[in-house]
Amino acid sequence: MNNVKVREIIQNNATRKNHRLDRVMPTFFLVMALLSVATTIGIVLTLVTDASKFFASVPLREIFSTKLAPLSAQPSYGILPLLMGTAMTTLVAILVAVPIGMAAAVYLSQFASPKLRKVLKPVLEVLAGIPTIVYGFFAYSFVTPLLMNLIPSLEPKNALSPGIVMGIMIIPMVASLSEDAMNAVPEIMREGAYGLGSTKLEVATKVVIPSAISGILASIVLAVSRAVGETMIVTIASGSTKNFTFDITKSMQTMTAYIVEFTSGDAASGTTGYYSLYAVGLILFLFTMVVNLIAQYISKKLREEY
Amino acid sequence: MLGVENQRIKDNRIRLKKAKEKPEWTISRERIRRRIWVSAMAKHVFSLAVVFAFVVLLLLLFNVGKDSIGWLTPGFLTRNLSIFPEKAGIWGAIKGSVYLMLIVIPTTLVLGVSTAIYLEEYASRGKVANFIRVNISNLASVPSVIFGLLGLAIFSRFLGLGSSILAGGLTMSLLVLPIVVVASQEAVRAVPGFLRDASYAMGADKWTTIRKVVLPVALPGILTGSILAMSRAIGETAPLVVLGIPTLIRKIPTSIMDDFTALPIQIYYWTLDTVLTPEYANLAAATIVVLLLVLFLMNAAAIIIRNKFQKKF
Amino acid sequence: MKKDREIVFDTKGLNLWYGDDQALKNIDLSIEENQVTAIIGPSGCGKSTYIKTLNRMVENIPIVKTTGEILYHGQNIFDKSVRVEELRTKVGMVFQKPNPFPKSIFENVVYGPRIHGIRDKNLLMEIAETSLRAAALWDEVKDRLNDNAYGLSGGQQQRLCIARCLAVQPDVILMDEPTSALDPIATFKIEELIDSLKKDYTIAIVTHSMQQAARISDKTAFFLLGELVEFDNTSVIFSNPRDQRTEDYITGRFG
Amino acid sequence: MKKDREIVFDTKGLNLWYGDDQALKNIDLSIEENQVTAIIGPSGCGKSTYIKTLNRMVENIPIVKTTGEILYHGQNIFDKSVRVEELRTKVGMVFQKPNPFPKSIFENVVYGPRIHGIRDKNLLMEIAETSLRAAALWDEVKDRLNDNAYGLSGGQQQRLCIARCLAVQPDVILMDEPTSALDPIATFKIEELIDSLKKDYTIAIVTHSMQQAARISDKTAFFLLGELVEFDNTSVIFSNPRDQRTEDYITGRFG
Amino acid sequence: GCGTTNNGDDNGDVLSGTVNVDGSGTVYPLMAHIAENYMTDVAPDVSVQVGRAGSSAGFKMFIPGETDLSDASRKIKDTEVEELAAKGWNMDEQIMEIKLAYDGLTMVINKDNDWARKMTREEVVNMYLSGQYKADDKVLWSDIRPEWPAEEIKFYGPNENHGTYEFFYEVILDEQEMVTTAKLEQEYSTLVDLVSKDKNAIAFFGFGYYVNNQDKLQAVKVDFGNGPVEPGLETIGEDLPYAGFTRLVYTYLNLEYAKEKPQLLDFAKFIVSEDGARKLAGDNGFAPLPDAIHDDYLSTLESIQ
Ligand SMILES: Nc1ncnc2c1ncn2[C@@H]1O[C@H](COP(=O)(O)OP(=O)(O)OP(=O)(O)O)[C@@H](O)[C@H]1O
Ligand SMILES: Nc1ncnc2c1ncn2[C@@H]1O[C@H](COP(=O)(O)OP(=O)(O)OP(=O)(O)O)[C@@H](O)[C@H]1O
Ligand SMILES: [Mg+2]
Ligand SMILES: [Mg+2]
Ligand SMILES: O=P([O-])([O-])[O-]
Repeated sequence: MNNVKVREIIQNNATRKNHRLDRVMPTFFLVMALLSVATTIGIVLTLVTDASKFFASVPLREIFSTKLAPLSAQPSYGILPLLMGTAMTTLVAILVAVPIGMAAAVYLSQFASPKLRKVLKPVLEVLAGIPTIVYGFFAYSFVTPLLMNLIPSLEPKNALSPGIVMGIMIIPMVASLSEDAMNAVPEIMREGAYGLGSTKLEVATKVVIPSAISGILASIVLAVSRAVGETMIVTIASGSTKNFTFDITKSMQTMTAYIVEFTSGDAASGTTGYYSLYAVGLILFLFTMVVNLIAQYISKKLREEY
Repeated sequence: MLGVENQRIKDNRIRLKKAKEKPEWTISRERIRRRIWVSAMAKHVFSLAVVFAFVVLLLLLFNVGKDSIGWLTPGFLTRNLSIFPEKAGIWGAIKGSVYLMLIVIPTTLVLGVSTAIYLEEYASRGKVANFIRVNISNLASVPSVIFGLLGLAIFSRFLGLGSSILAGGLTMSLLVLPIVVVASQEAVRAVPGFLRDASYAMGADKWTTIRKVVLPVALPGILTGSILAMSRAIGETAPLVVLGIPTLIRKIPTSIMDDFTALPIQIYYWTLDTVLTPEYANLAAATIVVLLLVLFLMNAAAIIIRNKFQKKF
Repeated sequence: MKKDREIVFDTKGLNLWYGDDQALKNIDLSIEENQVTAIIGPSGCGKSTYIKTLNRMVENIPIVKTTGEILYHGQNIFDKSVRVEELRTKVGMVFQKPNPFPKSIFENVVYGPRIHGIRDKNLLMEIAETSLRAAALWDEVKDRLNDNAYGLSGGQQQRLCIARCLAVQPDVILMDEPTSALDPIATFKIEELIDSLKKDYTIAIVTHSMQQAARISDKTAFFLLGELVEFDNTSVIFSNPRDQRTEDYITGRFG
Repeated sequence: MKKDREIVFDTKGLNLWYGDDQALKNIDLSIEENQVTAIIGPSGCGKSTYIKTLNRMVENIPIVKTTGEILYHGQNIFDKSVRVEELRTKVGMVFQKPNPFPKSIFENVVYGPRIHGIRDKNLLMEIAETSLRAAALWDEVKDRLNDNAYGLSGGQQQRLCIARCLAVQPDVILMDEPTSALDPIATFKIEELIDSLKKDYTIAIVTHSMQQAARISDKTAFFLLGELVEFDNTSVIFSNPRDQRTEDYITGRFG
Repeated sequence: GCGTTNNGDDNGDVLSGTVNVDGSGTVYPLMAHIAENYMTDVAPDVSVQVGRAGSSAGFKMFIPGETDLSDASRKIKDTEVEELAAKGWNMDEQIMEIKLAYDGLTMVINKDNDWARKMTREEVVNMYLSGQYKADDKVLWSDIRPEWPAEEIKFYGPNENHGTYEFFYEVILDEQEMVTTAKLEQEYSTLVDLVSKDKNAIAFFGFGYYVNNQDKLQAVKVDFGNGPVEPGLETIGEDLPYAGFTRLVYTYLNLEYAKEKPQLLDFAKFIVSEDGARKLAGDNGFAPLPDAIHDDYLSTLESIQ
């Protein structure tokens, strides 16, 4: 047959082929990868340049004050109200998400049959896929009115309702990451506990959770970072009052909501107010970055454990 | 032979120090029963957590669904925006969202898949790769509103793109890029080494192997991850608000340089403007239903792709 | 050996399926008090499955189905009235790979007593000491009871698991290849330990090593493809087996 | 067998390290044209490593270092001027586990011709048929060339891999335990195939089964701990080995 | 938005391109209505984009040319005129001030509030003045009239982005400091919500936001000396009973841009035409201006080629 011919064509082509693309592609992919990374650099550069203008023009004592009134005739740029608003909504969210998320994780990993788990997990994850604007609408049009019936002193804009809804939003995250950590506990460890006559609950609380604790902590840390960065729910449901208070029934503004309020109101460049956006953004960025690094460190330690 | 073995053990038998008396305690059956009961109760209590999540989900859907009844008409989908609730439609917002995706999809796919291939195929170890990897994972946790600020400073103002579709699309692309990178990395990593070996052994060079073997096999995984990333992008609001999308915009966009509105933006403004016109709440709810349906379809597509192409090698 | 010992476990017509695959076929086997019963057979023949059925650990795998009965001191362990937690307290288990909890040595040993509601520090300490002594580990760890158990060597970890098992004063100890992950010296220590434990406990041990079975057991059961081929005194099995397959196996002709 | 055949691969003083572990020690071995050369030896002795060195696949593992030379038709394959892609086109390889691409049967066979620039549909079809025939698979698959290759049985998959390898008309075929994942019938077919291929190709085959080596090979090389202990005609190796270690191995005294 | 790009093409009758409007939230409903009618009835190919960042925020974008028209619920300030001049725009020659309609500043309280339905102008001013009743500004209703409940008043209002705030602060309070307990919000929706859900709340904003929410709020009848007056389309305006709290709302146009952008000029003409502000004012809670004023504007605009 054509064997000889085919061999000739192929050998000729193989000899002649210069593999130019093969030599170019690594560079192309590296450039693309570096472009992706350029985003981080872009973020850092924009935040730092504009934030530095803010820090240059506002005294530190004012920044760490409780009075935030960027628009008034005598503007004041105290960041504490925003930190408080962020802290309070996040705290509420964590108080909702951690117990419920953990309970769901324990249920899924210890009690639910594999079949049930296969059904439940994706449905739980639906909650994580709902856009935050929808949660915002839900908080504003459903949860707040509901809560106002229970707590008469609740203001129509408050830190409680968005906190709760934010907590609901991050339940799947806590549940799924914690469950992964629990499933990573070797079966043989569980068997050891069962072999001593432990109940399922005892296996969960005395062996599985303590062994998976770093993974669980990592999930909580990531949940905190998520809650701190969440924007639309708080923008819609917690108002824009720059309150410095521990009272979660009151309206408060978070760092993220401040950014949204300010850009939708007055984003004219060149003013101290405009730069204050980037200062708040920088703080937010640094915070989530540090938190993420902590989570990575913790879960890396987890991987080393067994 | 056997006897000898046993003898050896007997000779070497360790003399246990005569333990003191056996410690005095007994196992109470009553207590065992109680422990079992507690565990069974705990199961129910913990299952409530899952039930709670379900209830919330249903409440949310019910709440939105009930408000949208009567408003979610074919006309609502095809009409243009209007300040009059009866006349308002979301055609412009739908088109805006679609245009947005038309920018996000190619940019994230090219950047994301390339980055993943670089990390997995060319530089799995090494400082540069590690730096990129840490970076990507950090980027994934940056709040979306920060991407809005980035877009505002760089795309809107520095490059002068204003609040155009291009500016919004690029901002959104950066936001979901980490998701695409991570999903693609996983997909590429899941391609078994023996397939690569088979290709190399045929005299294929690396790029040919990637193009003809690795990418086709990884494609379902990449697609699944990308669809999930797109469904994130389609629902994101904060970055667009920060870019300064105008409140009332009736012109249907025709090019990527046009100003635009998108589904989530419309939900946001209508929610705020319930004060001007109470029926805006119904418009917001109807838009949410549309958005959720789109997301549902996208997720279903992702699941179908994943199941259909799940290969066992 | 012919004296009438009490029968601790009496297995009657036991069948077990993983889904549709039958892993145990009509097993009849009785385990006697204060004896070491060895279970041998080639890989996959159902040794682990059988021993895990005795404390119903096998039920943790959802697809498992069983028929037949296992009488534990005359009581069928599959009875509704039997609670696995209680059964497992009386029937302790030691696994192939040492599996201490990631806690201190002390906490490992007193895990069982603790879940049974013992809070008294002194009593716990006493239990820990007795159990560790009985597991021939006391001298090696008495000065570092609060160290993490994972700091111990493999052989020490395995003895710790035995001590942990002894701490709840079980009646029977099941062991699934307890020395297969250990070096010869650690293995020797465990074997010595098993010999010393049998005056107080009934022991069933799965082993891959025929030498080990010959050295330490009183009775030996030979499994093949889910069936119990032969069960007799160890000396009989190794010197004068009745079944050809047993002979083929112990002379190394397969497996 | 004593005629002067051309030497296809001439290995001279080959050493190979994985990091600091030396896996091949000073190997001298020549593979002759149109012969089946079998490589045998206990697990971990370096058989796979050696055969993968012949088409430089071993270099895909970054930590590998080599010294010495391998002449392929007189040309040192480690020379800078040699491109691995070209070498591998001439020196095909079949792996232990069948590894077809998740594509159609047809696309699997024409993968090589395609990447080497053949586009003509008719020619590709012709190549596919010739190769599948040569691999004794044509009759079984000719009606379902567009079905996914993973629908084939293990033995068919392996023959498909051989066909894929034949499609680029290589000069040498390297096989690394090509039948170890297959049942006896599939194994027999592959062995027949190898026998029929050797008139056109030079074949080097790694095998765990001494019987297989004896059945199909002309020459046999026995490796031990990275060394080439003995290399001779297969008949000599199996009937009258010179080295005591070879004898011990083929009589089953170790390994 | 990027207002100065996208010039419509001059050839042909069909206008296209974009017009960017931003500024007052009070004016927003009116301007949005005008824009929608313009796009539906007059020039379907023109895209008029209306924002509502607030009057002050609007000027900050108008001055550097980021917007074409700047709505305001107060007159442009001297400082803003100076900033325009610094950019080369002379207020008298290049910037056209268009008065759109009259708005009545409305004090709103909760529906359940059955005591403060009528107040005098002095009472309204005094209650909002810092230090008037209490050093810490925690004012009780009973501080104003002893027979009113001894519960703390919750003061609300739009924030400093808004012309309404500045009108209240500069004109009503005569630039005296406002109670520090007042909470100022960006979104009018928030204010409506806050007041509708709190018995002790009081807020101020344009009449338009009140008419649209009469079911949730009630307006305080203010006594300017001749008995309590309810704000309404018949009472708002110069020389009318609610004149005390009446103000003009404006939009500002840069004529230089209008010369370059035919669609902008055309839209501006539409605003002051018979189909524009004067027709739509009432629907949106504004009192229309006398026709003559808008006819004047129209002829000015028509004189631009
Ligand atoms: N979890 C499981 N699910 C399904 N089948 C199982 C499972 N565990 C064991 N089997 C099957 O049951 C049979 C007996 O397994 P078992 O583990 O009891 O064997 P073994 O004698 O202990 O073997 P080894 O010596 O390798 O430990 C085997 O065929 C095995 O494949
Ligand atoms: N990728 C690798 N990295 C490090 N060491 C390796 C690697 N692959 C093989 N080795 C080592 O090189 C030696 C030879 O391995 P090789 O796979 O060539 O043995 P083999 O004879 O093919 O064995 P088998 O019959 O089990 O396939 C072994 O000691 C092995 O541990
Ligand atoms: Mg086993
Ligand atoms: Mg090998
Ligand atoms: O939004 P304002 O009308 O108050 O500027």
